[in-house]
Amino acid sequence: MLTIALFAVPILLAGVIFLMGAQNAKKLALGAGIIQLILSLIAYQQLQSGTSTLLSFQQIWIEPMGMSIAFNTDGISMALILLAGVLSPLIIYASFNKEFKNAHIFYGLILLMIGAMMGAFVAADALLFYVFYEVALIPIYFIILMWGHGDDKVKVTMRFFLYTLFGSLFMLASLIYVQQHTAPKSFAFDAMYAAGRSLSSTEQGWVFAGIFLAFAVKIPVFPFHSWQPSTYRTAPTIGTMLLAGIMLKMASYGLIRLALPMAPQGIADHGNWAIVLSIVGILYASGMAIVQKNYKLLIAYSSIAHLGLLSAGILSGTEEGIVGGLFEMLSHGIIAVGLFFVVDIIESRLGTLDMSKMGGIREANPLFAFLFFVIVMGSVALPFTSGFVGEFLLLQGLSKYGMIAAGFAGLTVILGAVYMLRAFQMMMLGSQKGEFAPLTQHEKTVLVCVVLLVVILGLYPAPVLNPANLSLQTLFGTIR
Amino acid sequence: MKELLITSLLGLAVLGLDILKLRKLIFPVILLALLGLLACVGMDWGHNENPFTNNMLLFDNFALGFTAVLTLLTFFWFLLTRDYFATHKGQVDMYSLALFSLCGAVVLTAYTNLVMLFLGIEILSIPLYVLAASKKGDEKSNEAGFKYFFLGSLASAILLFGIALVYGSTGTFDTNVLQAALEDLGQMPHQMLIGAIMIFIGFAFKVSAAPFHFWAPDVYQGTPTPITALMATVVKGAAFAALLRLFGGALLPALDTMSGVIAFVAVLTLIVANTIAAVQTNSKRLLAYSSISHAGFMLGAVLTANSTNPKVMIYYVLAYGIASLTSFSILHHVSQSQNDAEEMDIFKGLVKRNPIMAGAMTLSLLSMAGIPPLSGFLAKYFVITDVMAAGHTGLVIIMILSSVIGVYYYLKVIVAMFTPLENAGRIVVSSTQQFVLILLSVLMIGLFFAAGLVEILF
Amino acid sequence: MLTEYAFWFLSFVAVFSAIAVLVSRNPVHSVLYLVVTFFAIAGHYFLLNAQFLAAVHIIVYAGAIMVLFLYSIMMLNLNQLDGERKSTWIKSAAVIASGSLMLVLVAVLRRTDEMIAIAPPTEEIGLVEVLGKALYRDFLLPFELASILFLSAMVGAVYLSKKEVATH
Amino acid sequence: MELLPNITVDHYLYLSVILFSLGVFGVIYRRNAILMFMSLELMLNAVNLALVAFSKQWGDTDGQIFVFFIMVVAAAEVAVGLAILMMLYRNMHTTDTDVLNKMKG
Amino acid sequence: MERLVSLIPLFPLIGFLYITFLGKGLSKNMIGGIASGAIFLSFITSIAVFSTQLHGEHTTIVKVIDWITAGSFDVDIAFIVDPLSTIYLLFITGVGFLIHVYSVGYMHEDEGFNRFMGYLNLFVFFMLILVLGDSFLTMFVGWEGVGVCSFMLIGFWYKDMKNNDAAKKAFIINRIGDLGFLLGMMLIFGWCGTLNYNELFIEGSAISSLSGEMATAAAILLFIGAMGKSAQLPLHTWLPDAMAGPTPVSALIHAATMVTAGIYMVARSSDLFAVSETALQVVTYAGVLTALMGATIALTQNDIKKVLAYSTVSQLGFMFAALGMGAYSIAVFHVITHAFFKALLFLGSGSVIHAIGGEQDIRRMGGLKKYMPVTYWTFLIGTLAIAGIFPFAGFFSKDQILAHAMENNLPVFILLMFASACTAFYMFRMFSLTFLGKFRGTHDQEHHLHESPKVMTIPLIILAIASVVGGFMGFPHAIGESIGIHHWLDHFLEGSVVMHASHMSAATETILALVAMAMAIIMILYARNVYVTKNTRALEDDEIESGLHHTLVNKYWFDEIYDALIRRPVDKLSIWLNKFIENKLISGIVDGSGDLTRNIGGVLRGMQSGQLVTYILAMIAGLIALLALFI
Repeated sequence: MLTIALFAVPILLAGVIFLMGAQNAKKLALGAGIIQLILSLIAYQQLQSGTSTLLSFQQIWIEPMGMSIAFNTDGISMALILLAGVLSPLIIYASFNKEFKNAHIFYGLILLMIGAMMGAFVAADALLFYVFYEVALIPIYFIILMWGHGDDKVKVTMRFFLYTLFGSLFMLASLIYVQQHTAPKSFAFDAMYAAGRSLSSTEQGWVFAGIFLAFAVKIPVFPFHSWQPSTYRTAPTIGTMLLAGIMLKMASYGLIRLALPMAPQGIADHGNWAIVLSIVGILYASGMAIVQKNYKLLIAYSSIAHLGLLSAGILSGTEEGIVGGLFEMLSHGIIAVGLFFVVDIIESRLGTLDMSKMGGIREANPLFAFLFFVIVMGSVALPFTSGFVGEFLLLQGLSKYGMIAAGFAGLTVILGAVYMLRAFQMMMLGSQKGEFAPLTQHEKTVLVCVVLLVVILGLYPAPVLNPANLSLQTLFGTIR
Repeated sequence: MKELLITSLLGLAVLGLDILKLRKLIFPVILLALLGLLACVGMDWGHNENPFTNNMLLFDNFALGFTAVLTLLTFFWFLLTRDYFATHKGQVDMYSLALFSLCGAVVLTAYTNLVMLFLGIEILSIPLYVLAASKKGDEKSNEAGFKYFFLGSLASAILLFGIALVYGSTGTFDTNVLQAALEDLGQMPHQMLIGAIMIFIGFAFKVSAAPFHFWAPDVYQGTPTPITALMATVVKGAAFAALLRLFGGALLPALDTMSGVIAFVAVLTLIVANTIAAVQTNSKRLLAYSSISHAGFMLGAVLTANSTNPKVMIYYVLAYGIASLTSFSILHHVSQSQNDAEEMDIFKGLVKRNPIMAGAMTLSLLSMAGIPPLSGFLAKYFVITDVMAAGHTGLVIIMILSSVIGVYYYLKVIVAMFTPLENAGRIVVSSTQQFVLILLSVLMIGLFFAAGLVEILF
Repeated sequence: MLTEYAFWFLSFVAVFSAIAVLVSRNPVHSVLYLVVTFFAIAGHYFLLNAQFLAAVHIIVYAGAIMVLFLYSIMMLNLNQLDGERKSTWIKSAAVIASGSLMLVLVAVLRRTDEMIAIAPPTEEIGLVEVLGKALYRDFLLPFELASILFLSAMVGAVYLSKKEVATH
Repeated sequence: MELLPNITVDHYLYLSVILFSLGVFGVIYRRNAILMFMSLELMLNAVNLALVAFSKQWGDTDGQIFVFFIMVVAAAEVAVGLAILMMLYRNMHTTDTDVLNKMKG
Repeated sequence: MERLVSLIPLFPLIGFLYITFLGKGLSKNMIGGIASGAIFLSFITSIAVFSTQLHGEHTTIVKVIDWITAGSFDVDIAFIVDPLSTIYLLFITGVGFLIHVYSVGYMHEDEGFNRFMGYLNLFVFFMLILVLGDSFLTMFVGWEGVGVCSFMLIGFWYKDMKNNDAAKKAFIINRIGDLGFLLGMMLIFGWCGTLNYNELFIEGSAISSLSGEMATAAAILLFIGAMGKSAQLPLHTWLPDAMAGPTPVSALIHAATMVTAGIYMVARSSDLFAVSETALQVVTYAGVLTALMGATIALTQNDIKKVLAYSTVSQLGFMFAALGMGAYSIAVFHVITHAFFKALLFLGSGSVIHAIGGEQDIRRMGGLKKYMPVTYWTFLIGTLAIAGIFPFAGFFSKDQILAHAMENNLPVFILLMFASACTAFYMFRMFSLTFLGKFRGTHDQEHHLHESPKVMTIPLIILAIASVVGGFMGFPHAIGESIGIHHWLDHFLEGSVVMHASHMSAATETILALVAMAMAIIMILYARNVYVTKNTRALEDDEIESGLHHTLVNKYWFDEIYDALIRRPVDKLSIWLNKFIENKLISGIVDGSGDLTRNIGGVLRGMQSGQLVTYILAMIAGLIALLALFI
């Protein structure tokens, strides 16, 4: 039941906010976010205590079609639940410096999206996962469409929606294909895993191709990324945070949940192209990030680079890679929120994101520069920041797949430093160019939270890693 | 049998009430009778009886299921078009024609004899030819009526030729006898196959599958929007029910031979409808092409009629019907508020002008686009599952691609609705209308979760 | 022997007058040729022992429908056709389409060799009595339904033909 | 199988095909709505002829009954069709179908 | 007792946190006191820990927290206490403390004083983690940590973009090395299943499952890491630029401690390197070439700190050459003595710069002897130590490297001798130009010349003393035998690193020492002759004519070559990719598919002509087509 509450509560609260009107929408939404956090923590506590009756739920939906309503929370979901639980209130709070028109709709949509994403994380049924995966797309589409900026926002949102939908339909096709080999018909993960593995290697390869196409678009992996920079640029920053922080993690989570256990042989025999694409993506996106002048675009491309590593590490199929992937999702989510919040802060003060027009902010606002610096360091995977734990494990996992692959992927260590430091330098250092208003209390809170999370998770990742390890043992147990 | 009686007598009753100057009673009587019809369906459920019909009709679950769905759609159609017909001079004629048409639809769901099939199609169509042309002073409506009538008759002729060939190779019109004869024979006579193809083409016209779809955009556009809503839902649903009943039953052997042809027609339909819809600027035509594209999907369900029962089709007709009714009726109101313009721009600012309409429209478009958690998603999902099981991979891929294109043009309308517009007046509709729209929206979501019901019933 | 000649004669008349219907410049001529065609077809019905049907055919088609056509032509003042000038591509398309349709139909129907066991042919089927029994017993339901069809056609035709009256 | 001496059902079928194709020709070739109607009637008659022949072949009355219904429907169709045509003529003052292109694309 | 070891990094961490978050209202002296005090406490604790090791305690592992667990991968944050780490602890905290104290004086007037002291503490924290970590991964934590501190301190005066560029360059080049380190670690973990020193080298010998080429690969990858951090060819270019930071930073990070992390790493994994001859060769030659290159460039540099920087590069090369020849303990010995005298020299130069108002060009100095006696004398000691004059510390360590080289690899020996000769020359060139002769700066500067305050000079004096006596750790037989300690460090480190065998007789050793020292003295005298007696002027930049001189002044054009070979191609490629692949090809395909759909739609739409006849034709055509399929 608790599992149900994880996604049902935000959806219900979204309804409440829709009905309450714009008056107190902000505060209500924050309250909902905090409830979400508390629920996530309770779920975590439940998982740790081992009394998992609250954590799974099973109800037949359409039996002959093998569709059921099944939810389960395990260590793998937990990483993502924590991510969403922590980031939800943070992201909502991060939006407090702005007034949005029709605030109740805005925040309602956000909660709706959070609920859908939570649903995807706890689904124990492949079709249900797909449903939540798609549902999450709708609110963010409207958020970007209605509160985004830029002349081409209609075109950009359209491309975003169509592209991701295009990919996910192929995933649906793959899922249906696998489901047809279950007996009795079932979309439950376990049945799907068994059915997937009973397929021949070539079939598995195709199943994987379909699923990967969906996730490659959403993660995004080169060359399926072209929707992403423009979408990030167009979206209101809070939307970008939701996208980069939580939503796109559904795809990498799906890679672990669906692709790996369902088509292990296919990935091993015919999945090399996916790893190659992921790695090429790291280098390519880094190159793109190096030449960007707009800070937000730079962050967008840097995201692609990091997520390329994420995808490659997970696809290596090693435990280090997968656990690292899970942790990196958490870490990248938090860091992305931090980096995009910086966008918001700067944009609200300078009115531009062109880095060549910035500079000297550190002199004007040392605290801001310091906090930003820690987040940047998290992004370049400095040890004792969360970024390091994830990226190291990913590389470690990838190295078991192949040292050459790890070598190329590892170039992100260098290139990441190149573009992130360049950005930091252009924006923060040098002599002061103009006024830069001090951080408001609210901005300070958000940034400090992000920084604390980055550092604490970097120092002590065990609470996330341990349950993930345990569940992964079980998952791999069923696979082998 | 009760179902057929109710619908036909209801048509007469409407005319009678008019003569008796009891106009005020007409609307409630229709609604009550339709509800009664639904109740009858409930009573007859599972009985499989055909008394008094001399093997002409069989109200089995297939027939009752489709009858219920079509009746339900008609019920909502009456509610949604109340405002339009309330001021219409030919209200009574229109209502009785629509009910006669429903009568034909009921026949089409239950026929067990090709004579009934033919009569059903004509009873379904002839009132609609009139309804399409019912805006007498409007050249577009005239043109629509004429095109619909003429091409419909042509299709009927082809259908008839097909029936003649089928009769020629077996000597019977009774589908049960036909089926038994085919089973005895163990193979399909060639002449009968040709007949089957021509019958299929007759249906392909009715359901507007390419390349027999050309009438649809023009007719949908020219016809008064409330009538279009009826055409796109009840008529199409009935035609598919009839097609499925024939090709999933008596002509099942032909289906195996023809599956390539049907898949090809489905692919062509999907490509034509979606690509043209992608370049439409007229919202009514856009919905027409969208309707054609759904025919492509439903053909997929026909294709696999041998491996499944009608629940996929029933669910599709219901899900698509609800969404389509909603969107056409909203289009009608929006268009009416802007001097009957039909360009996409009329939807601008709808979210401010009437949020309930905007919400219902968004849901219905998304449902038609196949986005979960709306019933349209499951409908498409069921079809794709079956088509894939039948091994038509190419069709699956085209279906996926066309879904994507579909989302593109549905989103164009949605974008328009959410584009702010200066000085836009509110669109006021009666609270009943609003209530029905909300009800339909709830159904769109509810049917997604209650899809199991369809399973339980069949 | 006689019937064979009759078949060929009637067929020739039917096809010839049908062509005449299609190519006549004057619509009235077309109507008249069509009547001829119908008579030829009625003749076929006689040959095929469908005497009652032949009679009905003449009454309905030649008597009712064609009169209706003629009446329309008169009313619409179409007795000489203005500008029935089809572009050549339509002309050739018509020829090609109908020609190939005919060829294809003939081609596909040539293979109708395997026939299902034949019931002994009776001469009785065309008689009024037999037909009447079938129509009012076996086909009672469709017969009744036909009335619905007529009713709807009537309502529709009346509605469409009604002049819009300003006062209501 | 011979329906008449030396005349098989195929003869009638081919005759029916020819008449049907001629109807198709007329439908395409003529652009006056009334003449197109007439071509359509020709097609229906072709079907009728085939049905009657089949009826004779099978010794079954059902085929003739079907023809009867086709006539019924044809009559109804003509009634509605001509009503629509009249209305069209009232509005457009022509029965030329080439002018019917208000809607396209 | 070993439990205390956790406190050692804790003090500087607390210092850093306190200064950063609570230090706002405190006076500068107070901040200085806290920062220095934290390091001093670490130093005291280190001595305590050291003494346990001195009394023969075994290697001890002290676990702090669980860190990363994933599948079979399991690494904790834990500290290792063994001779190698304790000896490093001692000089890091010791020298670190002195430099902290010095900084209080040096940075007193700077507005970023608090920040500076905080960073320094943080740096020491990470350096201690680096040294104390019980696994490669923990070392990597410190490794990266010091890198960031180095970045922050090089770019300490962030308003000047040149400093920031230098900082960025340092960080990025270090990152190149770090990638090697990472990959090396991964290779080791992949084959051995662990990254703990204890399991790899000390108690277990998991490293032995890494054989042949894999061992070579792992060793070389690790060494790439060391190259980055310790500024070895070809990753050395950042270190001279790093002089943009405040002088105490140069002393602490870029001379005494951080840059020797590479030596620590190689020494730590001596068991691995010992397996692979090829890897050792690579290390040797990288070291020798670096030593030569650094020494030759230093000959022509005119920035006092740049000279010292290249000198550092060169000395690090000496150390690596020693490592490559298997003399791990000697390398560590040189690290320690180098820490003393190089820190001394940097601090001395800082004192000079401080006095002369920020001027760093030795062509604008001269005759400072009379203004700054303490600095002069201590600087002289440092110079003599680095030049390898008996009995200063540098003499012993450098001499042992040379001796070992002579024993093992004659070409290397000759090259190192040459580098050593250069060292003596450039150091005295600088010394002479700075302290001797007449002052060449402006009057204004001359007017303000003054000796530095006590807080700066006292560390100088202490370091000078250490530079004098530091050699005791590695007295050779010839000297040591008489006083009872010879090769003390070798014996002490025996448990931690692989030992080299020396077969050299005491006599040969003595002769070698004498030759080397004689050469050094000759070079010193020659330098004195050129720059004091003859009073030759160092050439201004635009007066340079000879090609060789040009090459040296421009540091063998390394920066330019890298620019042309790596940076610009990467930039160009990225711009090209952005322009054509990203914005044309990929977007083109994505948007193109949409356009294609619409184009198809447009064409098909044309068929929907509105004409009834086309519709009929289409229907008939469809009919014909479907029927034709079944002929």
